Amino acid sequence: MVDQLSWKVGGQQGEGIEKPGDLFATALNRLGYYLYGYRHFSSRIKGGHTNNKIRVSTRPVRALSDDLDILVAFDQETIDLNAKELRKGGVILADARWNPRLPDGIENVRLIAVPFTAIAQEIGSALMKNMVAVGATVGLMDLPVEPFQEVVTELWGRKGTAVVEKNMQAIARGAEFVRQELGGPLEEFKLAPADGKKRLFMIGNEAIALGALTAGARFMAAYPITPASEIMEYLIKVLPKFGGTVIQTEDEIAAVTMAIGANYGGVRAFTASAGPGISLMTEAIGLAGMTETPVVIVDTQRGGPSTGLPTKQEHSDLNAAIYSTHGEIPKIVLAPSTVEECFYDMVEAFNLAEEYQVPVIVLTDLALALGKQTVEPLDYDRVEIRRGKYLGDTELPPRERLDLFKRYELTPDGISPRPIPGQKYGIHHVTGVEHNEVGRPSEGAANRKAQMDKRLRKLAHFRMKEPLRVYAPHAQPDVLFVGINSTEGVIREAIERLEREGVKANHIQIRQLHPFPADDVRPYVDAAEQVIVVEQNATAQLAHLIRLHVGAREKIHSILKYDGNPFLPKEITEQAKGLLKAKELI
Amino acid sequence: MVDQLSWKVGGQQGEGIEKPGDLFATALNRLGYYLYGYRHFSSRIKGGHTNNKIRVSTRPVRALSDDLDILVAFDQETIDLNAKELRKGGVILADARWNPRLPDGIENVRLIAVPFTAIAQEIGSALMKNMVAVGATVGLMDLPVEPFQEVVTELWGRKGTAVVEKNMQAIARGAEFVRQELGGPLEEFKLAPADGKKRLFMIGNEAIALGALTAGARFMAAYPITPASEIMEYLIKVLPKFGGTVIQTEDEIAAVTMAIGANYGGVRAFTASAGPGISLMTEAIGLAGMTETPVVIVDTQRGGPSTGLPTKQEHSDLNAAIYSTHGEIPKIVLAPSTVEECFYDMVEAFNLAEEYQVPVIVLTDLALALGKQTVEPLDYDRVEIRRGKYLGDTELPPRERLDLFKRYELTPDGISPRPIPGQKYGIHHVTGVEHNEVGRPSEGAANRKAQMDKRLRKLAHFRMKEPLRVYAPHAQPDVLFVGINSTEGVIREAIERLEREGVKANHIQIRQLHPFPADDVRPYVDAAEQVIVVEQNATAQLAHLIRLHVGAREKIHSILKYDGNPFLPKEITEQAKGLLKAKELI
Amino acid sequence: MDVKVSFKDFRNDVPPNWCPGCGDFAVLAAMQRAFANLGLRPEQVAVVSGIGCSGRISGYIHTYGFHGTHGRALALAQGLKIANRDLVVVAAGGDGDGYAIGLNHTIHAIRRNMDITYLVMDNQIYGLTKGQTSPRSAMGFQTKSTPKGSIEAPLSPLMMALAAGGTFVAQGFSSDVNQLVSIIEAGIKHRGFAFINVFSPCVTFNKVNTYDWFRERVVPVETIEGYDPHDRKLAMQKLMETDGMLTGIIYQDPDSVAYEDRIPGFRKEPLVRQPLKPSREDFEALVAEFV
Amino acid sequence: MDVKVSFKDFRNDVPPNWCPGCGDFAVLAAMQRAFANLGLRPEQVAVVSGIGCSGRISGYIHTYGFHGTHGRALALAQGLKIANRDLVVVAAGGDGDGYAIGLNHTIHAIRRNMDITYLVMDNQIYGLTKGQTSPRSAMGFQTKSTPKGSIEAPLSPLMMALAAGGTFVAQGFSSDVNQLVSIIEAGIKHRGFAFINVFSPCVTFNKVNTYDWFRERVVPVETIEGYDPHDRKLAMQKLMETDGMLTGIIYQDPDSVAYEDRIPGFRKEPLVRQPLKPSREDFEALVAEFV
Ligand SMILES: Cc1ncc(C[n+]2csc(CCOP(=O)(O)OP(=O)(O)O)c2C)c(N)n1
Ligand SMILES: Cc1ncc(C[n+]2csc(CCOP(=O)(O)OP(=O)(O)O)c2C)c(N)n1
Ligand code: SF4
Ligand code: SF4
Ligand SMILES: [Mg+2]
Ligand SMILES: [Mg+2]
Repeated sequence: MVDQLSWKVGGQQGEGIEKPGDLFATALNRLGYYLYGYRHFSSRIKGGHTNNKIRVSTRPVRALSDDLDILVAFDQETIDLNAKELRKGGVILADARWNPRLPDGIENVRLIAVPFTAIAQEIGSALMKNMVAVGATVGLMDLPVEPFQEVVTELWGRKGTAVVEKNMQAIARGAEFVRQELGGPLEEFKLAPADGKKRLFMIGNEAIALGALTAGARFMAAYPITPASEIMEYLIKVLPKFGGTVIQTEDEIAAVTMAIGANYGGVRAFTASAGPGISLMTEAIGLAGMTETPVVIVDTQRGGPSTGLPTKQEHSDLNAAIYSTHGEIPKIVLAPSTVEECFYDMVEAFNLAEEYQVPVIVLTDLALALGKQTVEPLDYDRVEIRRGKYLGDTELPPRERLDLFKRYELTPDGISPRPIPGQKYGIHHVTGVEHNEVGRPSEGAANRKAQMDKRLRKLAHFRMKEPLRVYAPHAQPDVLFVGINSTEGVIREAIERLEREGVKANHIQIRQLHPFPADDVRPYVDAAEQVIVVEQNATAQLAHLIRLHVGAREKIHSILKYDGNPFLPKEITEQAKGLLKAKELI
Repeated sequence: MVDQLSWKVGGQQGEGIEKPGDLFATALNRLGYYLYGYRHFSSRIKGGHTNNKIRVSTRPVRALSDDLDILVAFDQETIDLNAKELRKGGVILADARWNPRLPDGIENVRLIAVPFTAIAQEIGSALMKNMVAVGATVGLMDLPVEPFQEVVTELWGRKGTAVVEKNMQAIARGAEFVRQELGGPLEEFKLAPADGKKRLFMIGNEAIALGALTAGARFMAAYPITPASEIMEYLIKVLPKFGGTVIQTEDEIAAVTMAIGANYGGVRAFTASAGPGISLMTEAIGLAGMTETPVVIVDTQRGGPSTGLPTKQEHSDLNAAIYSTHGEIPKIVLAPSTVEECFYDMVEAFNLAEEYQVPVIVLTDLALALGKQTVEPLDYDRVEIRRGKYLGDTELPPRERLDLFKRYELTPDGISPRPIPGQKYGIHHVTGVEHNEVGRPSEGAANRKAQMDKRLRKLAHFRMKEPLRVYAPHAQPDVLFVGINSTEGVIREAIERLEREGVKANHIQIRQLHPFPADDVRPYVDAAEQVIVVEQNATAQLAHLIRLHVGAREKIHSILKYDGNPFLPKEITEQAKGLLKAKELI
Repeated sequence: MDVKVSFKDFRNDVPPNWCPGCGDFAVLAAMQRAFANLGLRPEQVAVVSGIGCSGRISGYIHTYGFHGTHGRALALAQGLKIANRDLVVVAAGGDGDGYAIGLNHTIHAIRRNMDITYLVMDNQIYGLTKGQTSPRSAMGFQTKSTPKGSIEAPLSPLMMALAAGGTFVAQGFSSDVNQLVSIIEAGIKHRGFAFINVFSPCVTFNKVNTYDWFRERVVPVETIEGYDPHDRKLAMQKLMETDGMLTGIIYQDPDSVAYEDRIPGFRKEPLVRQPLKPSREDFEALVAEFV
Repeated sequence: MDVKVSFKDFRNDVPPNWCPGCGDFAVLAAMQRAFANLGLRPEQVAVVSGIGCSGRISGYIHTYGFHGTHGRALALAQGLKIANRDLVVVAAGGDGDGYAIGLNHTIHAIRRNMDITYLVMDNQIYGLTKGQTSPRSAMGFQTKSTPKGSIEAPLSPLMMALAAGGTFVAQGFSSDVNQLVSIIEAGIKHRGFAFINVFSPCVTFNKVNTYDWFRERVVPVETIEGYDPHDRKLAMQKLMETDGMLTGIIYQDPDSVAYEDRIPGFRKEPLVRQPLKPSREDFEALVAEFV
C-alpha cells in the first residue's frame, strides 16, 4: 500500500485524451483522494504529443512528483518521450494494437500491452479505447469500479443507459485484462484508503471565474487567449443566470476599456488575458489609474516574451504587471498561490479595486490556471463585499445645478466618494487628463501636485489582510524560501525533503506583489541565514523586488527555471542543497 | 553690462507669439550668444495663455533662470501670471492698446506701455505688432538692428522686399520708442559682447530627427502626438531628398510594427511618440526583442499618467521604458541630457539596435524635445555607422535548398548573423514564438533555454561608450548629484551655487539607463557622502534604480518635482541645502 | 415629467476652448437641444468622448461625462451601457479618434448594435495636434504631415458603416443645426447603434473643407426623389453616387433589435441594480458542479 | 530566368500542423503554385503572417517568412515593402487576425494601396484558440463563446474593402484551387494592394460553414452575365445581392497606382540599397538650416 502515486496519460492532441485523465481523477477525487494535475500540450489543434500528469495522494498535494508510477500510452511517442520519467518498477499500459516497445536504455520498467482498441471494438466502438485504458489503470491499482459508474453516468447518461453500460463494460474489461496479466494486485500500486470526504476538483481559471462571480462581477469583456480563455468560457455559461454577460471583444484594448466603462457605470467588471493581451492593455491601465476607476485584470502568465511559449509555464510578467504604463498610477498586484487563493483573491481584488478605486492585476500562472486540483470546500461566509466609498446605492443630497460633485475630492486618505452615472445629484466629469476635484481638465501646478499626491496617497500604506502565505516554524532558519504563484506546493515539498536532511527552512509566498509588502517580508529575510527565491523566469524578477524593497542583497539567491515546464521537487531540493553547501549550511 | 539675461514673451495661444521669440533668439544666437528656451503652452489651439522664456548668455546655458529681466506682454493675463517672476528692476514691455497695469503687490518693476498695435497699424498691419515688440526689446537691450535684418529677410524675403522693409521698420520703430522712453541705455539690460561664433539653434526633436537621418534612418512610421510630432514633421520635409519617407500610420501599434518590418527588411527605421503612444507599443516591443529585430523608439516624455499633462515636463516613463512588455527581452534604454546628446545618442541608438539586434528606446523629455537651445557644431566625423552582424550587403555562400540560414545561431556573444529578405542564400523564418536556430517554432525545453540564454547574453555585459555624463572634480564630495535628461543644466547651475557656499559636489547624468551601468555609477556613489537624485516624477524612479543596482539605500535622497514645470536652479539649491544641513554637511 | 427641460439645462459654465467658428460648437448645441427635445434630464445622460479638440465636448455639457483615451470612447461607452441600460449613452469624438486609431472599435460597435448614439465630428484633419492628415483627408490634401498632398484614399465612413451592418447611419453638417438636432433625436430613439458622421469644419487648419465647401456639396436626402431610408441597397448606391455627401438619415433598419435585447438572460432592470453576492443556494449549486 | 521554377521550389520540409482537411492546405498550395507560375524565386518573396492556425503558413513555405503578432501582419508587411520594394510581399492570416484585432490595419492598408497581396483565411471562427466566434460568424452561430448563438452582425469584408477604396478586391475558396491560384497571381501582378478573402473551412470547429455549405452558395463572378470587374458600383451591388458570396476578382481598378509610386522622392531602387550616412555636403546643408 502506498499513500501517493503518479499517473500520466499521453497521446496525440485532439484525440480526446483529456477524457480518461478527467474520468480517472474525478473518480479518485470523489473517493477522497487529493489530486494535482498538469497538462502538457502544444499550440496546435490536432496532432503533436500531449499528456496529462496526475498525482494522487491521501494527503494534500500541490506539486507534481519527480517521477511516475504509471504511464498510459496511446502511441509509441508517448512511451518514447515519457518512459524515462518512470520510477524503477513503474508500469506502462499501452495499446497492444501498435506493438508498443520500450525505448533503448529504459530498464526496470514493465510494459503491459493491453488491447485497448481491440476490446473497445468488441464492445462496439474503437472510440471506447479510452475507457479500456482507464479500466487498465483500475486493474493495476486494484481500484473499485463503483465510483467510475457515477462519473460515467454523468458523462454519458443523456445518451442513454446503453452507452453508459458499454463504457462501464470497457472499464471492467480493461481492469480484468490487467488483473489477469498481473496475476494478483501489486501492493506498490495500491493506494491507502482515503478519507472519503467530498472536495472540489477544479482548475485555477474556474476558481478565478467563480471568485469573480461570487464577488459580484456581472460583466466580463475579453478576447480569447491561452491560458485564460476558460475564465471567459465558464462565465459565458453561468453569468446569464445572474443577469450578467460576457462580451468577446474585437481585441484586448476594447476588453479592458469596456470593463473600465462598466466599472464607471457601477458594475463590477473585469477582463482576463495572458502576456500579449496584457501588453495591449497598457494604455488603458493608465486610464483606470488616472480616472480612479476600479477594474480587475487577470493575467494568467505563460511563457514569454511575445507569443513565446503559449502553452507553457512561466512567471515573467511580474515587472510588467507592476511597472507597465507610462506615468505613475496607484495599482495593486496580487498573486495567488493555490486554486483556493485564486477564488478568495479574486473576491479581494474586486473589493480592493473599489475600496481604493484603482486597477488591480491578479497574476496567476499556467500551471495554476489549467492544472486541475483538489480544493477544500470554498467558504461562502468568507466572501465579504466591500465597496469602499461607492455611493451608487445612496440617495445623494441635493445640490445646485452647476455645483458638480467632487468626484476627486482631496481627502486625507486620498480616496474620494464615488457616485455613478444616473444619480441625480452626482453629476461630475471624468478625464484621463489631469483634472480638478470635480474632474475638469486642469493643468495648474498646485492642483496637479495635489491630485497626484492624492492618488499616490491611496496606497501609501496599503497592506492586504494576508500579504504573505507563511510557513515559518523556525525562529532562525538556515534558509528562507520565497516563492510566487504555483511554486507554493513544490517549494513546500522540497522543504520537507531538506528538513529530513536537517535543514531548517521557512517559506513565504508573496500574495501581495505590489505595493511590495516590505515590512512583512523583512523580518523573515532578517531572521534567515540565506534566502532562496524560487521563480520561473530568467531574470529573477521577484528576487530583484526583494533586493529593491528589503535590501539584503548578499544573502539573496535565485533558483530559476524558464524552459516552460513547472518545477519538480527534486530540482529545487538539489539546487538548494548546492547553494546551502556552498554557504556551509549543510 | 551683464553676461546673462532672461526674457519672456507671453500672450494668447494661436496668436503667433512664437514668432517674436524665435526672431529674437535667432538673431542673438547669430551674434554668438548662448540661448536656452522653454515654451509654456496648453493642449488647445486658440486661446489660453502661452509664453516662451528665453535665457541669453555669453556662456553656455542649459537651464532656465530663476527670475526674469524682461517680460514682453501681449495681454494683461501675461502680466498677471508672470510679473511675479521679474527680478527687482525688471521691465515689462506691454502693448499700450489695452492699458496694461501692474498687478497688486508687484513692486520694483517697471512697466513700459509701448504702442505695439498702434505703431504696427501705422506701418500697415496690426499683425506686425509682434515686430514692434521685438523692436522694443532691441531698444531696451540696446541691441544692434542688423542681425535682425538677416532673419527678417529669411522669414519674409519670399513675400518681397516691401514686406521685409515694413517688418524692419516695425522693429526700428519699437526700438526707437523704448530708447526714447528710457532716455538712454540701461547697463543692467545690456549684454556683454558675445564671441560671434555661429552655433546651431534647435530643439531636441530636431536633433533627434537629424541624428536619425545622419545615422541612416530612411523610414519613420509615426502617429502625431505632443511633444513628439516635430520629429516626424522635420523628417517629412527632409527625408524625400534622401529617398526616404515617413508614414503617418493609423495608430502607434502600426507605427512601431511598420518600423520593425522595415528593419527586418534591412532599412534603419524608427518611430517616436510620447506616453500614451509608447504604452500602445508594448506588445510590439516584445516582438522586436523576441525576433531580434533592431528598432529604435523615441519617447519624448511628458506629464503622465494617461493623457495626463500633454504639454508639460516630466520623467515618469523610466520604469515603463525598462520593464514594459510581458516576458523577458534584451532592450537598451538611452537618455540624452542635451540637444547635442539627442543627436549623437540617436546615431548610437541605431548602431546599438543593429549591433545587438534589440529594440532601443531613447527617452527625452518635453523640455529637451521642445526647448530651443544653442548647440555646438555637430561633428560629421563623429558619426560612425556600425551595423554589427548585418549581412545585407554580403554575398552569402551557397547552401542546399532546404538548409535554412541560422538566423538564430547560438553564438558565444549571443548575437547571430543577420541576412535580409531578398538575399539568395539567406532564407530563414522569423517568429515571435520561441524558435530554433533557423527560426522555426520550437517549444523543446533545451532549445528554449538555449535561445533564452542566447538572447539575454547579448546585453549581459553591455556598456555604451560613455554611459554617464560626468562632472566629478572632487575625490570625496559631500554630495553626488544624479540626474537624467534635461535636468543636466539646472543641476550644474545649482552645483555652481552650492560650491560658492563651500559644498563639494559631483554630478553624473545617466545616459545609459538600461541595462543599468551599475559598475560605472558605484564608484561615484561610494565616494560621496550623500547622494541626491534629481528627477521630475513623483515616485523617484531613478533613485529606485540606483537602490536596486548599486545599493547604498541610506545615503540616497530624492529631489522630485511633478507639477509639470521644469526645475529652476533655486529649487534644487534650496532643497539640496536642506538635505545637506540635516546631514550636517553644511 | 413635471418641469419642461430646456437645452439650457444641458449647459455648464465651462467656456469651450475651441477656436471661434469651430464646427464643434454646433454639434454641442445640437446635442443639448436634442436632449432637451427628448425630455431627458442631465443625470440620465452620459457623454463619453475621445481625445482631440472634439473630444473635449464631454466637458462642455451638463451631463455625466467621461473623456477617455484616444480612439477608445466606444469601448468605454459600450461597457457603460452594459452596466446601466437605462442611461442614454452618447459617444463623441473626432475623425482621427474614430476612423484612425479607433476605427476598429467603431466598426465592431456598429456590428454589435448596442443602443448608443455615436457622433463623429469629422473635420477631415487632426485639430488638436495642429493639422495633420486624417483618414478622411482627400487625396492630394496638404497638411503638416503631407506637405506634398495626401497619397492615401480617404475613408468612406457611411459606406463602411453600412458594410458593417449598421442599423442607423446618418450624416449631419454643423451649418444645419436643425437637421442635426433631428438626426440626434432619431438616433437616440433608435433601438440600436446610431452612427452619425457630422461635417464639422476646422476653421484653423483645414482651409479646403470649409463651411462653404460643404455647403456647395452636401445633398440632403430629402432632396432626392423617392429616397427611402429603409432601403440599404439604395443607401449604398446613393452614397456612391454622391461621393458620400448625403446628409440626413441615410439608412435606418426599422426592425433593429439592440444588442442588450439579444443577450441571453439580460434583464430589463439595469445590471448596476442587480445584487452582487449570489445567494447561498446559488453559490452552492455553482460549487456542486465541481465535486 | 534560366531554370523553370516549380511549385515544389516553394515547399519546405515542415509538415503543417493543421488538422487533416483544413482549408488552409489549399491556400498554401495555391500560393506555392502562384509564385511558381509567376516565375518567382523563393528569395524574392516574403510571406508575413499573423497568429492563428492560418498564421502558421509563413513557416510552411520556402520563402522568407515572418510570423508576427496577432493582427499585425499588415503593419509588418508594409514596413517591409517600404524597405524593399523589389520584394514580393504577401501577407496572410485568419479572419480573427484580420477582421477582429487587426481590422484597423486591414482597412488602412487597403486605403494606402501598397503593392502587397493579402490573403485572409476566412473560416468564420477562431481555430487556434479552439472555436470561439469571429467577426465573420453569422448571427445565431453557436461557438464556445456564443453557446446560445452569436448576437452580432457578421462583417462583410469585401464591401468593407470597397468602402475603404480597395483597388483589388477578390474572394477565393479552398475547394477551387485553380481559381485561387489565378486570383493570387493577378493580385501579385496588380499595382497596389490586393485584398483576397478566402473561404477556408475549419473542419474541426466550424460544423456549419463546411466545404459543402460553401459549395452550395458561392457565386463565381464568371457565372454572372455582364459582370465587369472594373465597375465598383456594380461590384458593391452584386455583393449585396449575393450576401457576399461572390468569388473571383470582384473589383480591380485598372488605373491603380501603388503607394510606393506616389511617395514624393521615392526611388525605384529599393530603400535598403540606398547609402546610410549622408554625404558631408548634404549633412552640412541640413545643419545650415539651424544656424
Ligand atoms: C494614443 C494617443 N496617440 C496620440 C495622441 C495625440 N492626439 C491627441 S488628439 C489626436 C488626433 C486629433 O484628431 P481628431 O481625432 O480628428 O480630433 P480633432 O482634434 O480634429 O477634433 C492625436 C493624434 C493621443 N492623445 N493618444
Ligand atoms: C494579442 C493576442 N491576443 C490573443 C491571442 C490568442 N490568439 C491566437 S490566434 C487567435 C485567433 C485565431 O483566429 P483566426 O485569426 O481566425 O485564425 P485561425 O486560427 O482561425 O486560422 C487568438 C485570439 C494572441 N496570440 N495574441
Ligand atoms: S483647431 Fe480646428 S477642430 Fe480644433 S478647435 Fe480649432 S477649429 Fe476646432
Ligand atoms: S482547428 Fe480548424 S483552422 Fe485550425 S488547423 Fe484545424 S481545421 Fe484548420
Ligand atoms: Mg479631426
Ligand atoms: Mg479563423
